[in-house]
Amino acid sequence: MGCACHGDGNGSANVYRPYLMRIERIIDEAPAIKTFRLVFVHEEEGRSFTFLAGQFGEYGVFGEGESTFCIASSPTRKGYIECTFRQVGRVTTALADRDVGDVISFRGPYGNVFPVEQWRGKNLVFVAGGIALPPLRSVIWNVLDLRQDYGDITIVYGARSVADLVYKHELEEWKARGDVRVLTTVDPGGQTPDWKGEVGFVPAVVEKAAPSARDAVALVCGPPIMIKLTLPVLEKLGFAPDNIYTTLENRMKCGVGKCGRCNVGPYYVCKDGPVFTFAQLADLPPEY
Amino acid sequence: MEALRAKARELLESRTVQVVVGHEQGSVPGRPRPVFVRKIEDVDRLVAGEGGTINLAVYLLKPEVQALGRPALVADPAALRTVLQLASENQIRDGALVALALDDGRLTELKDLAAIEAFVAERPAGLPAEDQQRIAEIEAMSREDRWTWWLEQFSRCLKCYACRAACPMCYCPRCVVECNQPQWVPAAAHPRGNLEWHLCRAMHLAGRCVGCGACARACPVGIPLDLLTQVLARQIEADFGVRAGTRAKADYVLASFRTTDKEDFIR
Amino acid sequence: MADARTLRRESLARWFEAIRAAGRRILAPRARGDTTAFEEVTAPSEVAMDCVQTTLSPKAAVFPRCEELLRYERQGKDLRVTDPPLQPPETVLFGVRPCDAAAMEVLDAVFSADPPDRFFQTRRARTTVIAIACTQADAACFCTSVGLSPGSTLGSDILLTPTDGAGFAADVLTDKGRRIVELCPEAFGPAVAAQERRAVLAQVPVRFELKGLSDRLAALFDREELWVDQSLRCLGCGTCAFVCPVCACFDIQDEGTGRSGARLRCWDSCGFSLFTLHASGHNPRHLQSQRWRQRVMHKFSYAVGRLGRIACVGCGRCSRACPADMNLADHLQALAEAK
Amino acid sequence: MADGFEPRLTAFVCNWCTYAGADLTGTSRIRYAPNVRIIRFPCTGRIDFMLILKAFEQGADGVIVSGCHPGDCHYTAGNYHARRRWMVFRRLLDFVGIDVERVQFAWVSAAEGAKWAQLVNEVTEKIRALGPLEEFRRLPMPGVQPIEVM
Repeated sequence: MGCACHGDGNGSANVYRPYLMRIERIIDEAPAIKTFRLVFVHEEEGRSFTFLAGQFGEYGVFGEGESTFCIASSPTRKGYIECTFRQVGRVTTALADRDVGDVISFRGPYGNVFPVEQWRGKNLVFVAGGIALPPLRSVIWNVLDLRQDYGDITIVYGARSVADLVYKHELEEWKARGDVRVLTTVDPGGQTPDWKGEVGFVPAVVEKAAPSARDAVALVCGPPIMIKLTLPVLEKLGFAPDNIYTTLENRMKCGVGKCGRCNVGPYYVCKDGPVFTFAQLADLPPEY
Repeated sequence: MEALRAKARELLESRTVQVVVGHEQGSVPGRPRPVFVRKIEDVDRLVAGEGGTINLAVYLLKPEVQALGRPALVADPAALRTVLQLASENQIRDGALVALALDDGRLTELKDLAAIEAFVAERPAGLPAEDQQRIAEIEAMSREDRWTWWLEQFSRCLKCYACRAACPMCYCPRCVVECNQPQWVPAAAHPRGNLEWHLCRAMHLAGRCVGCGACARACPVGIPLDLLTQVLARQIEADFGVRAGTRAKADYVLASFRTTDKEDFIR
Repeated sequence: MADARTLRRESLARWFEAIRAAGRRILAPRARGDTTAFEEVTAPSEVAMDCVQTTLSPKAAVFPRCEELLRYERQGKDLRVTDPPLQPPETVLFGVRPCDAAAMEVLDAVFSADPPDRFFQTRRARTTVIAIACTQADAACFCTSVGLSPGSTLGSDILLTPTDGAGFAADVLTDKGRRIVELCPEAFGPAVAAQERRAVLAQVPVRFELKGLSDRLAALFDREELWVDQSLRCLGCGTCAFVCPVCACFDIQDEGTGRSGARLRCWDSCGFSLFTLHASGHNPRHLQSQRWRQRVMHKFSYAVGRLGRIACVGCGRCSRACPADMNLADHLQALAEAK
Repeated sequence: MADGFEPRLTAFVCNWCTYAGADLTGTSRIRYAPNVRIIRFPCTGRIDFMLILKAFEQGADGVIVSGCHPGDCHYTAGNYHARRRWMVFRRLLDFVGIDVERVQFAWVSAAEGAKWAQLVNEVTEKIRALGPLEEFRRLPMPGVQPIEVM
């Protein structure tokens, strides 16, 4: 984080000092869910800022606090970062009140990454539920921007109802491409008359899609119940636990492995995670 | 002590209760600590409660203790007053517990709230002389000195909330200090945040505090918190003729009124 | 490297004056009612020399209960964020017990790990630890069970060991310590024979077997009834974490108006339910027994992997201050021996 | 007190009586001290005691809390509850050494425009005599005074 307003000469930089980010674009994804596109107020910070898919940050409104979301944009897209959040608490309510042009605070990038580099040449299966698509979306655009380096890509994404689907336009964009297999679904009863996608829970749609596990990696993010029911399906298809990745959602404050909040078993999710394989999660206490 | 252990054994054997909440020998001699006796052979761990710092009634609303089943509560007069106040706030149903009143060595089994009410009525709990003395000393100070004195006390507060944890009347599932929309009471432990926390706590206990003193005994930095609630308890009794923990059926004093309430400061 | 000397008790006052004259504040155990805490003192007479252990630990000198991480100010559309003035005074912590001195090392490991925490490091660099070996201990002490002792030097810049003659054997252990000694060299004399010191140190019985404890605890993780039983009387306050010299968990809270304010760091405790409560209402540790298990596992099992040592120095403060007498040594002994 | 000190007052008033009374003061062209900032509540029963502390914290030197006379409450009993709350809270403020003269409780009906003006004027002069609420100002305020508590 090298820039004038970060280190002030006497010793190490203030790790709690955020970047100032201006909101360039706001998209209302779904009821109470928004996506911000953020650009650096200080350009030189933007130029030297780098991150990788899977990393997260602490987004804040001064006077209200900070909140933890992943960086939802792909590292291949320069000059901005995006985040998607649901308005549930004090900070997200304050964020949701912001307008284009307002300045918010951002600390990051924190945490480890999806090993996208090592997956070159492999087939990728993305399974997401509800508002858990953002962490995977960062990986999806990352691989789609380098499409030729990767094998088959399957995306299974579901939400409670059509209105709850996030990144609706991008889902259409992905479907329109010939080189990606996209199955979107809504829970039974969540469909609208002109809904052309699947109807059913995500685990069932994954079973129906039955992506081959040969030389493939799966990424699964969603509510605990969806994960609990999707894992057996993937394992039946031949995916080994150390080949199924996810990101953990823990309450966080510092994001730099000091405040103790995200300590689960031997790991600090903000430093050793949030990306874990299900093999790693197996020996973690069920405290996330 | 034998009477208590015998009664506990009898209640457990007859399955009248599933757990006896009492005191056992602690790691520091003369300071017994809470114990939850469920097995007959553990009955002999029960000792008298003198020197204990905890009001055992605080465990009546703790989920893990409620999960153990119907309790017998070894109770000193303060704990009995707490049971009545909790009952008057609909937190305890009649018959939800058996009270084993221990008062200077004598054991009395109180099977229902009416029995507890009668027992408490025979032991009117005046403010201990030592507390009256401390309150008098503070009230004798000038206003500025009182402010300086209390602010020095509050500035030592760590916001560890031991006062809230030890108080049987502080049973809100989510306390006001844990709500942040709005952040009504500052979370930080600076003097202003501590002042507002302790004033808010005292007001939320007005007319509800039974004067067991557990909050002051639990405070690691020794702030005399019980004085705040006791001053209000005395004022409420003088103004509204109501004292907490005396009846199982009573209105919350700040949610009821008399058209004839007298005051001398409203223009 | 330690250079051994003696320090006569009556020259303490002169040493204090020299330290204060050099612009350093002295924090030492000071009695206040029946609690003791590290507060500024001007002379040795104000120091509660005979207290076994202070109620509050000296960690506040390097990790205050509340401090500003940054300030913000809004004029119209633009926003100015500044670092708060971080000018902690040079501080001498006098009368620290060896367990608290060792605790400083654990705090170092947490806060100086990458990325280093500038606030802690600035204060730590300006803090000199002068420990006094323990000649008496009480039932709550268990430093010998965690690899320390009433006379250990870990984390101290100077260790004073009371000798039966009216003075101390002074081991000057670091340059920092030497600089403080040199402020008043005439207060010190030549070294005294080593064996004379050991006789004076307190006897602290070992309460549980440390070797293999962290694996043992990991194996007991799923024994729900064990953890529930142990924590039935725990009320869920933050006293144990706030009096602990090693607990470094903190909360970040913003305070102020839309126009100006600060982002504050405040002490926090894994004993509170809010510690892990998600905005969605999900709480991975919603029961007090789970939080008690986290406190034990974090300090005695997880910390071994992260910091290379357990995150407890056996000072016994949590047991002394706990309203419900949750005695950590008793509980660990029970866990170490659990079938 | 310090010359040129203009006390800042906050008034928590109930909508049905005192707010209407203050409105009547205006429509009757009665001038009164402009030091008061009026905040409207549905009823005095809704005025939380913490609001008074928050007012002091945000820079008020004095607080006026006023509503319907007992018996006139639009919600029948709001002011009766408020009266008990004020009696207890005032005792607490006094015990911890906050100057209760800086908090003035009153009943002002919708017809008492003159009483409202007189009330505000008198309280303003009383607070001017008492001076600014230094005690609260010195408490650490984030971003204003350094907050470092050992």
